[in-house]
Amino acid sequence: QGTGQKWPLSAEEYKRYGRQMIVPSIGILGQLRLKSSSVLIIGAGGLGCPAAAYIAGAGVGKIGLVDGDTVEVSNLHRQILHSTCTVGMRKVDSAICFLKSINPNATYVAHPWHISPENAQEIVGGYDLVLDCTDNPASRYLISDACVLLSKILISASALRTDGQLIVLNSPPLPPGNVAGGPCYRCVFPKPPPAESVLTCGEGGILGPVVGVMGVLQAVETIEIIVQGKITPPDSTQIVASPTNMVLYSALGTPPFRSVRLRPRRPDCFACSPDATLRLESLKGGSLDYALFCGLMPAVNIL
Amino acid sequence: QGTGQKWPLSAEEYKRYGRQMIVPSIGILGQLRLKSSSVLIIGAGGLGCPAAAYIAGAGVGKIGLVDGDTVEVSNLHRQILHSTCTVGMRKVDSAICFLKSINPNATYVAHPWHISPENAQEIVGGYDLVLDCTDNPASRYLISDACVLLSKILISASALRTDGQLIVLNSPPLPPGNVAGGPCYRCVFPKPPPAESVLTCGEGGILGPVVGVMGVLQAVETIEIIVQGKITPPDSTQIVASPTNMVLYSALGTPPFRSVRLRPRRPDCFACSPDATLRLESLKGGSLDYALFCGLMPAVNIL
Amino acid sequence: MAAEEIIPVVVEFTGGLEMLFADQRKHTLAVPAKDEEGKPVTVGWLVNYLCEKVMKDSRKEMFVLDGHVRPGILVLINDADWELEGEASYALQPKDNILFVSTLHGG
Amino acid sequence: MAAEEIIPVVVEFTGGLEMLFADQRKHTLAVPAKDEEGKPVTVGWLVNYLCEKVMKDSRKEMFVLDGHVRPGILVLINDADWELEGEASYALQPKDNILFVSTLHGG
Ligand SMILES: [Zn+2]
Ligand SMILES: [Zn+2]
Repeated sequence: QGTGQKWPLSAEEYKRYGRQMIVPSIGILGQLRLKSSSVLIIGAGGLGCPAAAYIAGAGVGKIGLVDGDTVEVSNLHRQILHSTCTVGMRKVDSAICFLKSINPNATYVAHPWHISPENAQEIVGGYDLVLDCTDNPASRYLISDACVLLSKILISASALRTDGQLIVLNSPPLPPGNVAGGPCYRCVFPKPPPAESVLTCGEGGILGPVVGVMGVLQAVETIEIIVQGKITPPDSTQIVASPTNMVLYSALGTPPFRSVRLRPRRPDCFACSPDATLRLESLKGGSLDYALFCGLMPAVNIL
Repeated sequence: QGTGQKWPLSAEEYKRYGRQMIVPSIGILGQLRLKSSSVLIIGAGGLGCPAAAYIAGAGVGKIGLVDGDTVEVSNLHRQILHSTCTVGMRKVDSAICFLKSINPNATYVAHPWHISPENAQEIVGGYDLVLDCTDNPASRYLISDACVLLSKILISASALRTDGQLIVLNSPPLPPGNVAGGPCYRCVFPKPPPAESVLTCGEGGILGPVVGVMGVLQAVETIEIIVQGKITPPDSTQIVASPTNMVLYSALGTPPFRSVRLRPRRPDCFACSPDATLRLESLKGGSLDYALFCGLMPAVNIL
Repeated sequence: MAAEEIIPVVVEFTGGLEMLFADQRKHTLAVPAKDEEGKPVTVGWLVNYLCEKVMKDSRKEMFVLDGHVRPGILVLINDADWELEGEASYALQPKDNILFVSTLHGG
Repeated sequence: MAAEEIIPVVVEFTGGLEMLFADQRKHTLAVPAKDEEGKPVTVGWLVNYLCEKVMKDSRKEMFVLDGHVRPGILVLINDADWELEGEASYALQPKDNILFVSTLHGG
């Protein structure tokens, strides 16, 4: 548009994305929205790997990956972007190497460290939409706070053993204090669970495709949100808040899937309510200790 | 057991599969069952790719892939085992190359042709369990017939646009005529749909992660069935047939997932009823024309 | 009987069938409790009603063929295959959910 | 009233909570309609009942902490967050489905 180009996409792009562009809910407009959008995937593990593969495949223009870990053999059964020969490599590098082979058209950005109160604003601020693919409560509260402060939709998933959970938070991504915005992680879980009740995949175990299903579902939500033009906070006067749902998956359950309806923004939420005192400065200044809040020690290693 | 080995798995295997072995429903017994089992994946496309990745990751001992196609650019947004540099390569070879990098411990078998009435018995007969990851009705009826005749559980999935479907057929895999066996594809769909009502992903379009979710769900079912020891047809006198469910997925639906209860084996089923006249010889002898049955021409290219 | 009795039912379409029904997946309908002959209305009656009164698409044969729901469409009554419930002869009950699913073949 | 009135409810656990309840995800219970003081029983009453009568695991603090459902557990009444329904004070109705979900953190 305005550049004098006859076709908005290259011939290679028409070929590559043709099968998805003819889906009525996508179309050429949806494909262009995907191309001009940027997505941040925090965690390049069991959730982040499959989510990234399909988000890259779909033609998102810029994809950032945040992870400070290196690939281990015990990751391979579920973290499908990594392979036996990338064991020992930084996860973000191993993942981006693979993503480039799937789709060289995107820009990939490696953030080879864990998300922390100090770096959250700078990293999250550079993207349109955020996926929480991490594995501990401290990160989840931090990422949610950053998304509220920076008005980003947050697609949050988690899994353990044969169960998985998915929620789209802060959607629509209206500023704190606007009751028509979607609830944040603190609205749903105002208090962190006691540390002794929290199991990681290393402790509780995880079935590879169970976390895989949740990661791929995050990719579906990402694409739908982008093609529907929902990443830009809309004119808030026109918004009717629609209920936020959580998808519960139990591989051994009958039925395996269930959707439940969550509450709207909490009127006294620490992060997103009219009275919220959370500020970007308090994040960056280190006055919030997420690890301590979640009862975890040592603080630095967890975030 | 009996071989004098102290540990049934190698140190590398304990490391690689540790996270899944500590899941209560898997354990060491489940891991050994996975290792000693063989799985056939028919179709190395949008369903077969993610299914194969997680089945290989989980430690299944032998994995066969059936596909006569070569990789095209239009596949890449959803067929995550293939990459820009394997365009033009046979899909089975491209996929196996990737699977070996995820997990070199398994035996991978390439069947670089489409499934046909002539080759179905030989191919399917070599595996414990079958995944239907194909994309047309003629193949689906053929694969179901072969699984009924050879007493294999069939995990069948399909997807189009933003919808997906999953059924586990012929489970338990009892011989034709045994009413306690699970229904086959013909029990659920005795007549094929009119050819003009059938859309392929090329015609109707497909959202990559939607078919991805269905393929990963096939992997979950595969692992659960193997670890629960269900691939061996049990003593049929002890069986109480449990209802067969179909999982319906609509990415745009509220709720996105729904489980519906299907009928048991059909008393007059062409393939699995006491009066069924279907035989392995009739398959191999070419007396069944699946393409014609499904109203499709030309016959040979479709299967 | 003073007023004609009405049965509220929910009809849903998926697997692409919704495209034949104005792209709407869920239809909340109020159908008469009795047919023209005074008999309780059945799912078979509902299929005809949908085809004649609700469906705007002209491709009727994509939904009904030779007087029956076309092959490749599953009919679920309250999430169970209608063959478990008496098929077309099942008499509609208030609040029933009738789901029509077109089988998918892509992969 | 001759016989004590009974309310049938279904209680479900997921996200690992089922491990505290004999590894059973779904419990079909019949609870008295009134509590000791003759008031209609609430979800709050049910939580106590589950903790004292149904749960065999000794780690009560994994379910109830300081008299409340522990942080990190969502309570759903008929698939809606109980905070939409009055939380612990919600009075149980026959056939209610009460779901307890432990939040997962793995990824
Ligand atoms: Zn909030
Ligand atoms: Zn059959």
